[in-house]
Amino acid sequence: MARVLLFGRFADIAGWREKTVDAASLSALRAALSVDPRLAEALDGPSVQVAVDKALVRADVALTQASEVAFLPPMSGG
Amino acid sequence: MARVLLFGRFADIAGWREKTVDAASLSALRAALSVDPRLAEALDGPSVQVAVDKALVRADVALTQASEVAFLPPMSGG
Amino acid sequence: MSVTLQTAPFDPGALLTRFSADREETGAIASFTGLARAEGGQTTTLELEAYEGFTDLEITRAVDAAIHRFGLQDALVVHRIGPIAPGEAIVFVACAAAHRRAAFEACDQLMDWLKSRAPFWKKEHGPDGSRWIEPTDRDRTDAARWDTENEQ
Amino acid sequence: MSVTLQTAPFDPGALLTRFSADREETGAIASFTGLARAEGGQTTTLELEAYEGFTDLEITRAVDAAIHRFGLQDALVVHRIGPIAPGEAIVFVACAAAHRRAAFEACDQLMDWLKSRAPFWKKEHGPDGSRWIEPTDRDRTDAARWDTENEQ
Repeated sequence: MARVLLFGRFADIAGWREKTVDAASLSALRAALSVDPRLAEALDGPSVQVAVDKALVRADVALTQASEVAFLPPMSGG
Repeated sequence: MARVLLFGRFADIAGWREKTVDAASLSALRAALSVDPRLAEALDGPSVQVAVDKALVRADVALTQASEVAFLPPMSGG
Repeated sequence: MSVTLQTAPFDPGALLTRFSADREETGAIASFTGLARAEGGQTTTLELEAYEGFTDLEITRAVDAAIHRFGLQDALVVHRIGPIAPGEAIVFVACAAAHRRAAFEACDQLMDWLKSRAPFWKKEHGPDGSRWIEPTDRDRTDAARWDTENEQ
Repeated sequence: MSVTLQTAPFDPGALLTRFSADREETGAIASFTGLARAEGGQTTTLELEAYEGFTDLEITRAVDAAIHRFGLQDALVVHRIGPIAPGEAIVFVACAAAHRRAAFEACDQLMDWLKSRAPFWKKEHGPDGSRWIEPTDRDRTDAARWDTENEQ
Protein backbone atom coordinates (compact mmCIF):
# COMPACT_ATOMS: atom_id res chain seq x y z
CA MET A 1 0.00 0.00 0.00
CA ALA A 2 1.65 3.20 -1.18
CA ARG A 3 0.22 6.59 -2.03
CA VAL A 4 1.07 7.29 -5.67
CA LEU A 5 1.25 10.85 -7.06
CA LEU A 6 1.38 11.69 -10.78
CA PHE A 7 2.56 15.07 -12.03
CA GLY A 8 2.35 16.98 -15.28
CA ARG A 9 1.39 14.98 -18.36
CA PHE A 10 1.41 11.68 -16.41
CA ALA A 11 -1.82 12.78 -14.66
CA ASP A 12 -3.34 13.72 -18.04
CA ILE A 13 -2.45 10.31 -19.47
CA ALA A 14 -3.70 8.31 -16.47
CA GLY A 15 -6.80 10.39 -15.75
CA TRP A 16 -5.90 10.54 -12.06
CA ARG A 17 -3.41 12.47 -9.93
CA GLU A 18 -3.36 10.43 -6.73
CA LYS A 19 -4.19 6.82 -5.94
CA THR A 20 -3.43 4.21 -3.28
CA VAL A 21 -1.83 1.10 -4.76
CA ASP A 22 -0.99 -2.19 -3.04
CA ALA A 23 2.71 -2.85 -3.67
CA ALA A 24 5.64 -3.85 -1.44
CA SER A 25 8.32 -2.37 -3.68
CA LEU A 26 8.78 0.22 -6.42
CA SER A 27 9.12 -2.51 -9.05
CA ALA A 28 5.92 -4.16 -7.84
CA LEU A 29 4.21 -0.77 -8.00
CA ARG A 30 5.37 -0.24 -11.60
CA ALA A 31 4.00 -3.69 -12.47
CA ALA A 32 0.66 -2.85 -10.85
CA LEU A 33 0.47 0.44 -12.77
CA SER A 34 1.10 -1.36 -16.08
CA VAL A 35 -2.57 -2.30 -16.28
CA ASP A 36 -2.62 1.09 -18.07
CA PRO A 37 -0.13 0.49 -20.92
CA ARG A 38 -0.02 4.18 -22.01
CA LEU A 39 0.85 5.23 -18.47
CA ALA A 40 3.40 2.43 -18.09
CA GLU A 41 5.11 3.51 -21.32
CA ALA A 42 5.17 7.15 -20.21
CA LEU A 43 6.62 6.25 -16.80
CA ASP A 44 9.43 4.34 -18.55
CA GLY A 45 10.36 7.35 -20.72
CA PRO A 46 13.68 9.24 -20.68
CA SER A 47 14.32 11.90 -18.01
CA VAL A 48 11.53 10.55 -15.81
CA GLN A 49 12.37 10.81 -12.10
CA VAL A 50 10.84 8.95 -9.18
CA ALA A 51 10.70 10.29 -5.63
CA VAL A 52 9.91 8.10 -2.64
CA ASP A 53 8.99 10.11 0.43
CA LYS A 54 10.16 13.24 -1.42
CA ALA A 55 13.68 11.94 -2.11
CA LEU A 56 14.72 10.94 -5.63
CA VAL A 57 15.48 7.23 -6.04
CA ARG A 58 17.25 5.49 -8.90
CA ALA A 59 17.12 1.84 -7.80
CA ASP A 60 14.26 -0.38 -6.62
CA VAL A 61 13.19 0.31 -3.03
CA ALA A 62 10.83 -1.34 -0.57
CA LEU A 63 7.56 0.46 0.11
CA THR A 64 5.51 0.60 3.30
CA GLN A 65 1.90 1.60 3.83
CA ALA A 66 3.07 5.13 4.61
CA SER A 67 5.23 5.48 1.48
CA GLU A 68 4.55 8.32 -0.92
CA VAL A 69 5.73 7.61 -4.47
CA ALA A 70 5.82 10.49 -6.98
CA PHE A 71 6.39 10.05 -10.72
CA LEU A 72 7.92 13.22 -12.13
CA PRO A 73 7.96 13.87 -15.89
CA PRO A 74 10.81 15.95 -17.37
CA MET A 75 10.71 19.23 -15.48
CA SER A 76 9.43 22.32 -17.24
CA GLY A 77 11.25 24.79 -15.10
CA GLY A 78 9.47 27.77 -13.62
CA MET B 1 32.07 86.76 -20.75
CA ALA B 2 31.32 83.13 -20.09
CA ARG B 3 29.60 81.40 -17.22
CA VAL B 4 32.10 78.96 -15.68
CA LEU B 5 30.98 75.92 -13.65
CA LEU B 6 33.31 73.82 -11.51
CA PHE B 7 32.40 70.29 -10.39
CA GLY B 8 33.64 67.86 -7.78
CA ARG B 9 37.04 68.60 -6.25
CA PHE B 10 37.61 71.58 -8.60
CA ALA B 11 34.96 73.54 -6.64
CA ASP B 12 36.66 72.54 -3.36
CA ILE B 13 40.06 73.73 -4.66
CA ALA B 14 38.76 77.02 -6.07
CA GLY B 15 36.33 77.82 -3.26
CA TRP B 16 33.60 78.64 -5.81
CA ARG B 17 31.25 76.61 -8.00
CA GLU B 18 30.11 79.21 -10.52
CA LYS B 19 31.59 82.47 -11.76
CA THR B 20 31.33 84.80 -14.74
CA VAL B 21 34.69 85.31 -16.45
CA ASP B 22 35.58 87.68 -19.29
CA ALA B 23 37.18 85.55 -22.04
CA ALA B 24 36.67 85.28 -25.80
CA SER B 25 37.98 81.71 -26.08
CA LEU B 26 38.53 78.62 -23.96
CA SER B 27 42.31 79.21 -23.97
CA ALA B 28 41.78 82.82 -22.84
CA LEU B 29 39.48 81.53 -20.09
CA ARG B 30 42.11 79.04 -18.87
CA ALA B 31 44.65 81.89 -18.79
CA ALA B 32 42.25 84.03 -16.76
CA LEU B 33 41.64 81.18 -14.28
CA SER B 34 45.41 80.69 -13.78
CA VAL B 35 45.44 83.55 -11.26
CA ASP B 36 44.68 80.60 -8.95
CA PRO B 37 47.69 78.33 -9.60
CA ARG B 38 46.26 75.34 -7.63
CA LEU B 39 43.06 75.49 -9.71
CA ALA B 40 45.02 75.92 -12.96
CA GLU B 41 47.12 72.85 -12.14
CA ALA B 42 44.01 70.79 -11.31
CA LEU B 43 42.26 71.83 -14.53
CA ASP B 44 45.32 70.67 -16.51
CA GLY B 45 45.28 67.23 -14.89
CA PRO B 46 44.71 63.88 -16.65
CA SER B 47 41.16 62.75 -17.48
CA VAL B 48 39.78 66.27 -17.04
CA GLN B 49 36.98 67.02 -19.48
CA VAL B 50 35.61 70.36 -20.58
CA ALA B 51 32.04 70.93 -21.78
CA VAL B 52 30.99 74.08 -23.61
CA ASP B 53 27.23 74.52 -23.69
CA LYS B 54 26.90 70.95 -22.37
CA ALA B 55 28.92 69.34 -25.19
CA LEU B 56 32.43 67.98 -24.57
CA VAL B 57 35.17 69.85 -26.42
CA ARG B 58 38.77 68.79 -26.98
CA ALA B 59 40.18 71.77 -28.91
CA ASP B 60 40.11 75.50 -28.25
CA VAL B 61 36.75 77.13 -29.03
CA ALA B 62 35.43 80.68 -29.17
CA LEU B 63 33.17 81.76 -26.32
CA THR B 64 30.28 84.21 -26.36
CA GLN B 65 28.56 86.01 -23.51
CA ALA B 66 26.00 83.21 -23.38
CA SER B 67 28.58 80.38 -23.26
CA GLU B 68 28.52 77.96 -20.35
CA VAL B 69 31.88 76.30 -19.69
CA ALA B 70 32.02 73.34 -17.30
CA PHE B 71 35.25 71.81 -15.98
CA LEU B 72 34.65 68.16 -15.14
CA PRO B 73 37.11 66.22 -12.95
CA PRO B 74 37.51 62.46 -13.52
CA MET B 75 34.01 61.06 -13.11
CA SER B 76 33.18 59.06 -9.97
CA GLY B 77 30.37 57.08 -11.48
CA GLY B 78 27.04 56.77 -9.69
CA MET C 1 16.62 33.68 3.10
CA SER C 2 13.08 32.91 2.04
CA VAL C 3 11.45 30.62 -0.54
CA THR C 4 7.69 30.76 -1.13
CA LEU C 5 5.37 28.91 -3.49
CA GLN C 6 1.96 30.53 -3.72
CA THR C 7 -1.23 30.40 -5.79
CA ALA C 8 -2.15 34.05 -5.07
CA PRO C 9 -0.87 36.79 -7.42
CA PHE C 10 1.87 38.98 -5.97
CA ASP C 11 3.33 42.44 -6.63
CA PRO C 12 7.09 42.18 -7.30
CA GLY C 13 7.52 45.81 -6.22
CA ALA C 14 6.05 45.15 -2.78
CA LEU C 15 8.51 42.27 -2.39
CA LEU C 16 11.43 44.49 -3.42
CA THR C 17 10.34 47.23 -0.98
CA ARG C 18 10.44 44.78 1.93
CA PHE C 19 13.64 43.08 0.73
CA SER C 20 15.56 46.36 0.38
CA ALA C 21 14.49 47.90 3.72
CA ASP C 22 16.89 48.28 6.66
CA ARG C 23 20.09 47.28 4.86
CA GLU C 24 22.99 49.38 6.06
CA GLU C 25 25.75 47.22 4.56
CA THR C 26 24.11 45.96 1.37
CA GLY C 27 25.47 47.79 -1.63
CA ALA C 28 23.65 45.82 -4.31
CA ILE C 29 20.28 44.18 -4.85
CA ALA C 30 19.70 42.45 -8.18
CA SER C 31 16.18 41.30 -8.87
CA PHE C 32 14.40 39.41 -11.61
CA THR C 33 10.69 39.34 -12.31
CA GLY C 34 9.34 36.77 -14.75
CA LEU C 35 5.95 37.67 -16.24
CA ALA C 36 3.51 35.51 -18.19
CA ARG C 37 3.38 36.60 -21.85
CA ALA C 38 0.17 36.70 -23.87
CA GLU C 39 2.13 35.68 -27.02
CA GLY C 40 -0.27 37.77 -29.11
CA GLY C 41 -3.28 35.91 -27.72
CA GLN C 42 -1.76 32.43 -28.22
CA THR C 43 -1.48 31.93 -24.45
CA THR C 44 -4.59 32.66 -22.40
CA THR C 45 -3.42 30.96 -19.21
CA LEU C 46 -0.21 29.41 -17.96
CA GLU C 47 -0.64 26.64 -15.42
CA LEU C 48 2.19 25.66 -13.12
CA GLU C 49 2.27 22.51 -11.05
CA ALA C 50 4.68 21.92 -8.18
CA TYR C 51 5.21 19.01 -5.81
CA GLU C 52 4.79 20.71 -2.47
CA GLY C 53 7.35 19.62 0.09
CA PHE C 54 9.69 18.63 -2.75
CA THR C 55 9.78 21.59 -5.14
CA ASP C 56 10.20 24.14 -2.33
CA LEU C 57 12.96 22.03 -0.76
CA GLU C 58 14.85 21.78 -4.07
CA ILE C 59 14.57 25.57 -4.53
CA THR C 60 15.77 26.17 -0.98
CA ARG C 61 18.81 23.98 -1.69
CA ALA C 62 19.56 25.92 -4.88
CA VAL C 63 19.26 29.25 -3.06
CA ASP C 64 21.51 28.03 -0.24
CA ALA C 65 24.10 26.94 -2.79
CA ALA C 66 23.94 30.36 -4.51
CA ILE C 67 24.32 32.17 -1.19
CA HIS C 68 27.53 30.26 -0.50
CA ARG C 69 28.86 30.31 -4.05
CA PHE C 70 28.42 34.05 -4.59
CA GLY C 71 28.76 35.24 -0.98
CA LEU C 72 25.26 36.72 -0.79
CA GLN C 73 23.97 38.48 2.31
CA ASP C 74 20.39 37.41 1.58
CA ALA C 75 18.12 36.00 -1.12
CA LEU C 76 14.39 35.74 -1.77
CA VAL C 77 12.40 33.57 -4.18
CA VAL C 78 8.63 33.78 -4.63
CA HIS C 79 7.10 31.49 -7.27
CA ARG C 80 3.50 31.26 -8.41
CA ILE C 81 1.78 27.90 -8.87
CA GLY C 82 -1.63 27.18 -10.37
CA PRO C 83 -3.23 29.22 -13.18
CA ILE C 84 -1.47 32.47 -14.17
CA ALA C 85 -2.89 35.12 -16.52
CA PRO C 86 -0.79 37.08 -19.07
CA GLY C 87 0.93 40.07 -17.47
CA GLU C 88 1.00 38.45 -14.03
CA ALA C 89 4.28 37.73 -12.27
CA ILE C 90 5.35 34.06 -12.29
CA VAL C 91 8.55 34.39 -10.32
CA PHE C 92 10.48 36.99 -8.35
CA VAL C 93 14.11 36.51 -7.31
CA ALA C 94 16.12 39.07 -5.33
CA CYS C 95 19.77 38.75 -4.26
CA ALA C 96 21.53 41.09 -1.82
CA ALA C 97 25.31 41.45 -1.65
CA ALA C 98 27.95 43.98 -0.70
CA HIS C 99 28.86 44.53 -4.37
CA ARG C 100 26.96 44.34 -7.63
CA ARG C 101 28.86 41.58 -9.47
CA ALA C 102 27.88 38.94 -6.88
CA ALA C 103 24.26 40.11 -6.78
CA PHE C 104 23.88 40.04 -10.58
CA GLU C 105 25.59 36.69 -11.06
CA ALA C 106 23.65 34.97 -8.29
CA CYS C 107 20.32 36.27 -9.60
CA ASP C 108 21.20 35.24 -13.16
CA GLN C 109 22.35 31.77 -12.05
CA LEU C 110 19.28 31.19 -9.86
CA MET C 111 16.96 32.15 -12.73
CA ASP C 112 18.81 29.83 -15.15
CA TRP C 113 18.42 27.03 -12.61
CA LEU C 114 14.75 27.81 -11.96
CA LYS C 115 13.95 27.93 -15.70
CA SER C 116 15.60 24.64 -16.58
CA ARG C 117 16.03 22.43 -13.53
CA ALA C 118 13.44 23.40 -10.91
CA PRO C 119 10.72 20.77 -10.41
CA PHE C 120 7.75 22.49 -12.01
CA TRP C 121 5.43 21.25 -14.73
CA LYS C 122 4.02 23.93 -16.94
CA LYS C 123 1.05 23.87 -19.27
CA GLU C 124 0.09 26.58 -21.74
CA HIS C 125 -3.61 27.00 -22.41
CA GLY C 126 -4.58 28.88 -25.59
CA PRO C 127 -7.30 29.10 -28.23
CA ASP C 128 -5.79 26.03 -29.97
CA GLY C 129 -5.81 23.86 -26.85
CA SER C 130 -3.25 23.02 -24.17
CA ARG C 131 0.31 21.77 -24.24
CA TRP C 132 2.98 20.86 -21.72
CA ILE C 133 6.16 22.96 -21.91
CA GLU C 134 9.71 21.70 -21.49
CA PRO C 135 12.86 23.82 -21.09
CA THR C 136 14.23 25.15 -24.38
CA ASP C 137 17.72 24.24 -25.59
CA ARG C 138 18.65 27.81 -24.71
CA ASP C 139 17.42 27.29 -21.13
CA ARG C 140 19.61 24.19 -20.84
CA THR C 141 22.74 25.83 -22.23
CA ASP C 142 22.14 28.93 -20.08
CA ALA C 143 21.96 26.74 -16.99
CA ALA C 144 25.05 24.76 -18.02
CA ARG C 145 27.12 28.00 -17.98
CA TRP C 146 27.17 27.76 -14.20
CA ASP C 147 28.14 24.08 -13.89
CA THR C 148 31.52 23.47 -12.34
CA GLU C 149 33.54 20.33 -11.82
CA ASN C 150 32.68 20.45 -8.13
CA GLU C 151 28.97 20.30 -8.74
CA GLN C 152 26.56 17.86 -10.30
CA MET D 1 12.08 54.95 -21.44
CA SER D 2 12.68 57.26 -18.51
CA VAL D 3 15.75 58.79 -16.85
CA THR D 4 15.37 60.81 -13.64
CA LEU D 5 17.87 62.57 -11.39
CA GLN D 6 16.39 63.51 -8.05
CA THR D 7 17.42 64.75 -4.61
CA ALA D 8 14.44 63.14 -2.82
CA PRO D 9 14.77 59.57 -1.49
CA PHE D 10 12.83 56.95 -3.45
CA ASP D 11 11.46 53.44 -2.86
CA PRO D 12 12.85 51.01 -5.46
CA GLY D 13 9.87 48.71 -4.92
CA ALA D 14 7.37 51.44 -5.83
CA LEU D 15 9.34 52.03 -9.05
CA LEU D 16 9.31 48.29 -9.85
CA THR D 17 5.56 48.07 -9.20
CA ARG D 18 4.88 50.82 -11.76
CA PHE D 19 7.46 49.52 -14.24
CA SER D 20 6.06 45.96 -14.21
CA ALA D 21 2.37 46.90 -14.53
CA ASP D 22 0.35 46.32 -17.71
CA ARG D 23 2.96 44.29 -19.60
CA GLU D 24 1.30 41.54 -21.61
CA GLU D 25 4.34 40.71 -23.79
CA THR D 26 7.21 41.31 -21.38
CA GLY D 27 8.62 38.04 -20.13
CA ALA D 28 11.52 39.45 -18.15
CA ILE D 29 12.31 42.44 -15.96
CA ALA D 30 15.80 42.65 -14.48
CA SER D 31 16.36 45.35 -11.91
CA PHE D 32 19.25 46.64 -9.90
CA THR D 33 19.12 48.72 -6.73
CA GLY D 34 22.31 50.34 -5.47
CA LEU D 35 22.22 51.23 -1.77
CA ALA D 36 24.57 53.45 0.24
CA ARG D 37 26.63 51.35 2.66
CA ALA D 38 27.50 52.47 6.17
CA GLU D 39 30.91 50.72 5.91
CA GLY D 40 30.74 49.95 9.62
CA GLY D 41 30.26 53.64 10.46
CA GLN D 42 33.10 54.86 8.19
CA THR D 43 30.58 56.51 5.84
CA THR D 44 27.98 58.75 7.41
CA THR D 45 26.83 60.44 4.20
CA LEU D 46 27.46 59.98 0.50
CA GLU D 47 27.17 63.13 -1.58
CA LEU D 48 26.59 62.94 -5.31
CA GLU D 49 26.97 65.84 -7.68
CA ALA D 50 25.63 65.86 -11.23
CA TYR D 51 25.74 68.43 -14.02
CA GLU D 52 22.06 68.87 -14.75
CA GLY D 53 21.27 68.99 -18.44
CA PHE D 54 24.51 67.10 -19.15
CA THR D 55 24.50 64.11 -16.79
CA ASP D 56 20.87 63.23 -17.56
CA LEU D 57 21.51 63.56 -21.31
CA GLU D 58 24.55 61.25 -21.12
CA ILE D 59 22.52 58.67 -19.17
CA THR D 60 19.67 58.93 -21.67
CA ARG D 61 22.15 58.23 -24.49
CA ALA D 62 23.52 55.21 -22.64
CA VAL D 63 20.01 53.86 -22.02
CA ASP D 64 19.06 54.41 -25.67
CA ALA D 65 22.18 52.52 -26.75
CA ALA D 66 21.33 49.63 -24.38
CA ILE D 67 17.75 49.48 -25.68
CA HIS D 68 19.04 49.05 -29.23
CA ARG D 69 21.96 46.78 -28.38
CA PHE D 70 19.95 44.33 -26.27
CA GLY D 71 16.54 44.74 -27.93
CA LEU D 72 14.81 45.99 -24.79
CA GLN D 73 11.12 46.83 -24.71
CA ASP D 74 11.64 49.49 -22.03
CA ALA D 75 14.14 50.79 -19.48
CA LEU D 76 14.07 53.02 -16.42
CA VAL D 77 16.86 54.76 -14.52
CA VAL D 78 16.35 56.79 -11.34
CA HIS D 79 19.47 58.25 -9.72
CA ARG D 80 19.79 60.20 -6.50
CA ILE D 81 21.89 63.36 -6.30
CA GLY D 82 22.80 65.38 -3.22
CA PRO D 83 23.37 63.88 0.25
CA ILE D 84 22.45 60.19 0.72
CA ALA D 85 22.31 58.35 4.06
CA PRO D 86 23.44 54.72 4.58
CA GLY D 87 20.70 52.26 3.63
CA GLU D 88 19.10 54.66 1.15
CA ALA D 89 18.85 53.81 -2.53
CA ILE D 90 21.34 55.62 -4.79
CA VAL D 91 20.27 54.17 -8.10
CA PHE D 92 17.53 52.00 -9.56
CA VAL D 93 17.74 50.47 -13.03
CA ALA D 94 15.03 48.28 -14.58
CA CYS D 95 15.13 46.66 -18.02
CA ALA D 96 12.15 44.95 -19.70
CA ALA D 97 12.54 42.41 -22.51
CA ALA D 98 10.73 39.44 -24.01
CA HIS D 99 13.37 37.05 -22.59
CA ARG D 100 15.57 37.08 -19.53
CA ARG D 101 19.08 37.03 -21.10
CA ALA D 102 18.55 40.45 -22.76
CA ALA D 103 17.05 41.96 -19.60
CA PHE D 104 19.91 40.74 -17.37
CA GLU D 105 22.70 41.74 -19.75
CA ALA D 106 21.27 45.21 -20.39
CA CYS D 107 20.82 45.88 -16.66
CA ASP D 108 24.34 44.62 -15.92
CA GLN D 109 25.88 46.69 -18.74
CA LEU D 110 23.99 49.86 -17.74
CA MET D 111 25.12 49.50 -14.14
CA ASP D 112 28.76 48.98 -15.19
CA TRP D 113 28.49 52.12 -17.33
CA LEU D 114 26.81 54.13 -14.56
CA LYS D 115 29.43 53.07 -11.98
CA SER D 116 32.46 53.92 -14.09
CA ARG D 117 31.57 56.35 -16.87
CA ALA D 118 28.48 58.32 -15.87
CA PRO D 119 29.20 62.00 -15.12
CA PHE D 120 28.78 62.06 -11.35
CA TRP D 121 31.17 63.27 -8.69
CA LYS D 122 30.91 61.47 -5.42
CA LYS D 123 32.15 62.45 -1.97
CA GLU D 124 32.17 60.25 1.12
CA HIS D 125 31.69 61.99 4.44
CA GLY D 126 32.72 60.07 7.55
CA PRO D 127 34.08 60.55 11.06
CA ASP D 128 37.61 61.01 9.62
CA GLY D 129 36.58 63.72 7.14
CA SER D 130 35.55 63.76 3.50
CA ARG D 131 37.07 62.37 0.33
CA TRP D 132 36.24 62.31 -3.37
CA ILE D 133 35.70 58.85 -4.84
CA GLU D 134 36.85 57.63 -8.24
CA PRO D 135 35.85 54.39 -9.99
CA THR D 136 37.78 51.35 -8.80
CA ASP D 137 39.95 49.33 -11.19
CA ARG D 138 37.24 46.68 -10.93
CA ASP D 139 34.61 49.21 -12.05
CA ARG D 140 36.73 50.05 -15.10
CA THR D 141 37.38 46.45 -16.10
CA ASP D 142 33.70 45.57 -15.54
CA ALA D 143 32.68 48.39 -17.87
CA ALA D 144 35.29 47.39 -20.46
CA ARG D 145 33.65 43.94 -20.74
CA TRP D 146 30.93 45.57 -22.87
CA ASP D 147 33.17 47.56 -25.21
CA THR D 148 33.01 46.47 -28.83
CA GLU D 149 34.97 47.54 -31.87
CA ASN D 150 31.93 49.48 -33.07
CA GLU D 151 31.80 51.64 -29.99
CA GLN D 152 34.06 54.13 -28.29
